Amino acid sequence: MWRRPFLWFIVAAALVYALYPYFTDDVGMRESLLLAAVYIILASNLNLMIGYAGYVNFGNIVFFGLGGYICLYLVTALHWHVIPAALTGGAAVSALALLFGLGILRLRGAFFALATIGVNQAIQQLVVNFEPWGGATGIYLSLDAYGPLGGPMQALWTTYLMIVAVTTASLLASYAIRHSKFGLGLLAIGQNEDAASVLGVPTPRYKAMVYSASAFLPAVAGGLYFFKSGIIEPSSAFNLQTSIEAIVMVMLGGSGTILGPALGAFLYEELRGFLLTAQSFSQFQLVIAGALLLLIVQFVPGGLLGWVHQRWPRTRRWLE
Amino acid sequence: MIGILASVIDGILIGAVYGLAAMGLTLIWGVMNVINLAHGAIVVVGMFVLYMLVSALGLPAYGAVPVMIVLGFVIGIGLYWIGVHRMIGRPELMSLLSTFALNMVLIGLGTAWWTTSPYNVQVNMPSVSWRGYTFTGTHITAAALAVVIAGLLYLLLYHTRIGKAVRAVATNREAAELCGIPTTQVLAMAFGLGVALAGVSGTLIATMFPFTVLSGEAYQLKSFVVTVLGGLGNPAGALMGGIALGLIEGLATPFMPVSWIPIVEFGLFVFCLIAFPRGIFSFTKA
Amino acid sequence: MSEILLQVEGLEAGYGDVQVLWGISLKVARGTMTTLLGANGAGKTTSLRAITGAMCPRGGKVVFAGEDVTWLPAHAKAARGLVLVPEGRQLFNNMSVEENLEMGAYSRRARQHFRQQLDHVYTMFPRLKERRNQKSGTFSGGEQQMLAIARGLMAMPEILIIDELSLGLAPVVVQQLAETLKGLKASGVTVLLVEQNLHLALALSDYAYVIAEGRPFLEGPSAEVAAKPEIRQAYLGL
Amino acid sequence: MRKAFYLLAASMLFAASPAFAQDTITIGFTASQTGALNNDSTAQMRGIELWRDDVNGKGGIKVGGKSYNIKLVTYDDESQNTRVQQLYTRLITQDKAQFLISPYSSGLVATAAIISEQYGKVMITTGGALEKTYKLGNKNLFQLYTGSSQYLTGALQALKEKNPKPHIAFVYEDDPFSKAVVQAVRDTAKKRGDVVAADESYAGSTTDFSPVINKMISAKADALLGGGHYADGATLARQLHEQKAAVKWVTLLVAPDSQKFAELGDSAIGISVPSQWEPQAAFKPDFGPTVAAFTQAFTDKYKIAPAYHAAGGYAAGLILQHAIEKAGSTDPVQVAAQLNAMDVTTFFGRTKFSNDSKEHGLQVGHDMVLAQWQKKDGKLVKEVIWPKAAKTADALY
Repeated sequence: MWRRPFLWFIVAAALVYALYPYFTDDVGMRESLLLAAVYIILASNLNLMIGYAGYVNFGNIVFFGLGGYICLYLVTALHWHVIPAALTGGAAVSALALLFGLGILRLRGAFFALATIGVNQAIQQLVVNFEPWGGATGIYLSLDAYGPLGGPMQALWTTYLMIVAVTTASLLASYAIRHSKFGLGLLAIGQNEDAASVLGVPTPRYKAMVYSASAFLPAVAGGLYFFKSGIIEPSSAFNLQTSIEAIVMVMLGGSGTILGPALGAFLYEELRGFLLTAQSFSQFQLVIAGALLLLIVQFVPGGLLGWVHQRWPRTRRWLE
Repeated sequence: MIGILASVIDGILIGAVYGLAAMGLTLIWGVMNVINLAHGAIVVVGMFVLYMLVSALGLPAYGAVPVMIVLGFVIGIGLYWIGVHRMIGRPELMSLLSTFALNMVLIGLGTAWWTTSPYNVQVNMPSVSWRGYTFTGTHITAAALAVVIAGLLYLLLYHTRIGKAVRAVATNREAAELCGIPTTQVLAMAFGLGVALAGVSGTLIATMFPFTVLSGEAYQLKSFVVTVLGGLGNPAGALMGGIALGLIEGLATPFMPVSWIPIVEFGLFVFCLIAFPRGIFSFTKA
Repeated sequence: MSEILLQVEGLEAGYGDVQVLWGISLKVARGTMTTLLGANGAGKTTSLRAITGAMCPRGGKVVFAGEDVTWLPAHAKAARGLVLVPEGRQLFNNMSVEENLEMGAYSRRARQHFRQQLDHVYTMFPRLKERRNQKSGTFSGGEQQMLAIARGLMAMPEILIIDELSLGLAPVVVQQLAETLKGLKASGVTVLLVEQNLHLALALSDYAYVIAEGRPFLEGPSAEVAAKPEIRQAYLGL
Repeated sequence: MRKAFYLLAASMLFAASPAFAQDTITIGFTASQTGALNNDSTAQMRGIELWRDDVNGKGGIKVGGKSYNIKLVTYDDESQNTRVQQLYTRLITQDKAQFLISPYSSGLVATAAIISEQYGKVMITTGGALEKTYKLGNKNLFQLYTGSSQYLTGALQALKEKNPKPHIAFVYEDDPFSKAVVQAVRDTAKKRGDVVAADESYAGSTTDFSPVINKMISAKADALLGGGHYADGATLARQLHEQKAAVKWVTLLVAPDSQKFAELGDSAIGISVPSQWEPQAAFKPDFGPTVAAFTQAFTDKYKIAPAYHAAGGYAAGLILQHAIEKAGSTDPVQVAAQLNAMDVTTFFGRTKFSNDSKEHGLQVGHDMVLAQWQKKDGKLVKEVIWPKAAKTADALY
């Protein structure tokens, strides 16, 4: 599969993304890119559910938050290194998702979407009452925790690079799944689940698998992100608003495409960042973002890439 | 023991208002298969309408209720044409996003206008005290009005021509159109009705509690829970679902820390979705 | 021939990228029963949907009672008396019989004659009167078809268009419905009928149109059409 | 026409050019212009802005014989810590903020502190009382407020004076700050053998407190200590009144301190609040405005009397100014050294930071008071009721 030019394009883009702030030494840029990278991870993995399998997961942020909690707990209480801690978080959340998935994936359409909200809220409240994880106070990282990465300053760079690596992995996973039998099965489920099932796609197993797969990288990213932030609280770890914004990003870029969600996440984050810091807009940033979304949904439902593909059908060959 | 009883009564009173809020959501959901994510924002509109009418114009608090019904209906029809009309018949995701965008715009405008500071409308109603426990007049009035409005909605849907048309459109839009029912207008009207209900529930909530521009989200989530308990598109179910939710809250409080209640609520929500996807109180719709 | 009530010229329609109708034309005279015949997938139902506004035609013209109604929405056509009894009955299943009938008479014109029309329909279908408070979802196929026709009649149709009258019904029930249609025609209602059952359709109707692959195939008085050998060809979709 | 446009653009460039910027000291912070913490955060921001106006009005800060104007750069953090780090990084790297003031509320302060520490920027924290933040190894963080463990100590003492055997209900928001405050006072109360009748935390978005209140009534609590921030505190106070809860003593965090609390009318009467500062305070400042002058200036500008968040905002600027002036430099290391050595009294009270490396920057000089809403000549006023030395009225019980 490495013969495909598109893959090299992803890797090259990731390298530029990772190295640009490093060589320009533009730390402000790095912070902004980091947040965008996190959203790309969220949107890209969410796209596996929404774009491929056709299941709207409103509570996708729960993976991110739980991953963050597990990682920070391992780092603070058991003094693990952040990398194994984040990976363990990812694996644990992924396994948990498989378990949950078998239950709530029996639901279809809007009912599934609502159930995911319920799961997110229930888990947030559980964590609020879970004292080993600091309850509502959350977990605070001591500055010593950055020691193994060469102190707080260096740790920021290291986590940035790690998050870009996870972003790249997300895009590659999107690509690999899209071009596998598994991915084909998912697309079939997205088109018509009953028909897919009749044609021999093992729908319950595939759905649980994709739910679990879409949990892994966001959970790892959650671990890295909250490690970098130095603090995790239930309200910011399980923020439903962010979860819904991730859906907006997927739609903005074009759900079901590989690059679309990433593009959407990047643009959305930069736009929100701009509106938030531009004095004349900050009052109306929410209104502008909302109006923009409304226009996209009403008039460009395929998202940016969907629109491009429709306009210039040949681009589909290169970008997928 | 008396404490538990007091909690239960409180739960039923507040539950009736939850039911009213959910009625707006479930009506829209049932009739046009749109989950209105702007529901919470509309509840907030109802709250601020009370604030403006009472604080700025000096109207009596409950005078805001009929005003809100009319205003909510008009706003709802406007929102239908702006954000919902093009989503009818499209995949659910699209209408979810569209109404979510409406939500962002409404919340954003509200934030720019009123900031996110809390507002407070003082409504003086005689309260009922009993063995040290007090049930405030605003709670009792709100619950009573919620039941009355639910009753009126029932009459409208089952005993008027236009209400029957709404049900007909909900059951089979194409057949309704072929019967000569202008279904687009009926959908717009149903949306207006749903918004009016959500708005009125906000008005009633604002007579009881202080509120901010962001208060809507909590009631939106509760409305989801109620809808799932009560079944889709069923106003009577919504009222019962609301009371059930209030009862659960009331009954659970004496036995566990209050911060555990949301876990019970949302756990129950997910369980009900999986176990009774049509709702516990749903009698209609195959 | 008496006054032309419904005239369709060069109607074109389709779904997405697929065009189904390629210029269907027909005329229905007032007081007659006309039938539209064709094989499965020939475009009969699509024709009816395009005529009544259940779907938007892409070209052509529909003139009803002297008025060009091509681009009117279905409910406006129904209000003018161009009424479709859709395939598969399409009743309001969780509403009672009487509520279904009330919905049939939704338009302002029909509403004024609601009581009188209700009596008329109940005399025609006493079975419906007996069960008027029952939900229509609990009915048998034949009863549902009765209700569907009754609901169509409540709209005070100038022309009643019936799609697949006999589909999925027992022969004895079909016979009853055929009698009903005869009665309707006798009482002066204009009918356009789409029917799988060739013999039934030709026996009931005055004039027949046959379409194949979305195009007109042949037409003529029903008795003549019944005698033509090509009719088999059209039915086999050759 | 086009020429005019170029001229305009050029002149705008000049206005923002470094030549101009050299005469200013840039101070950055985020405020919750939107979100749940808006009310308290706005007061804090107003305090800071008033300080800036005062300083610039008097010709700026004098550093080594040269005067610098103060330039504030601020962004909206939406009351959420998601963006705090991005915004503080931006303040440091793009807006070139030389000094930082914290956002409002402990959670956001902890998040911002990581950035200020990473870049070695001095950050004065105001509205970040949680002590945990200062025990993580920060070296450039300086806490203006008395720490969270002290918040309700005074209230407990004042209560015991009125009722030696109180049945206390702790009802508090489940945020880091409120939990830490209550945890500390609950431990004290338990040690002294007081009855804990109820112990309930609630989400900050809670609007319906009747379940909690019913529980308190069932548990026969006669005193309530707790609360959280403005929105929930005001709601709780109102419902306590409406449900005629038979508690004789109510101390809530934060909310009752705001002048807005008076809007609650009779519900406010008797509610007390631990306060970092009250306008009745009689401190003799070593420098800066007197209590009266500050109160007057604030009231003139914003048409509302200042409460402690506003005073805290102003004091944050004042303390920073003092340290910069004494250091004679804007170098963060030298300013930090001045802050470490500082022991001063301003209109805000005494300020001294801990130099213990385990809790560096923790406030150890400042004291809190307990204020209570009372009715005087038909008007609601906030009186200081504790400590006895500072009291302006007797406590209602």
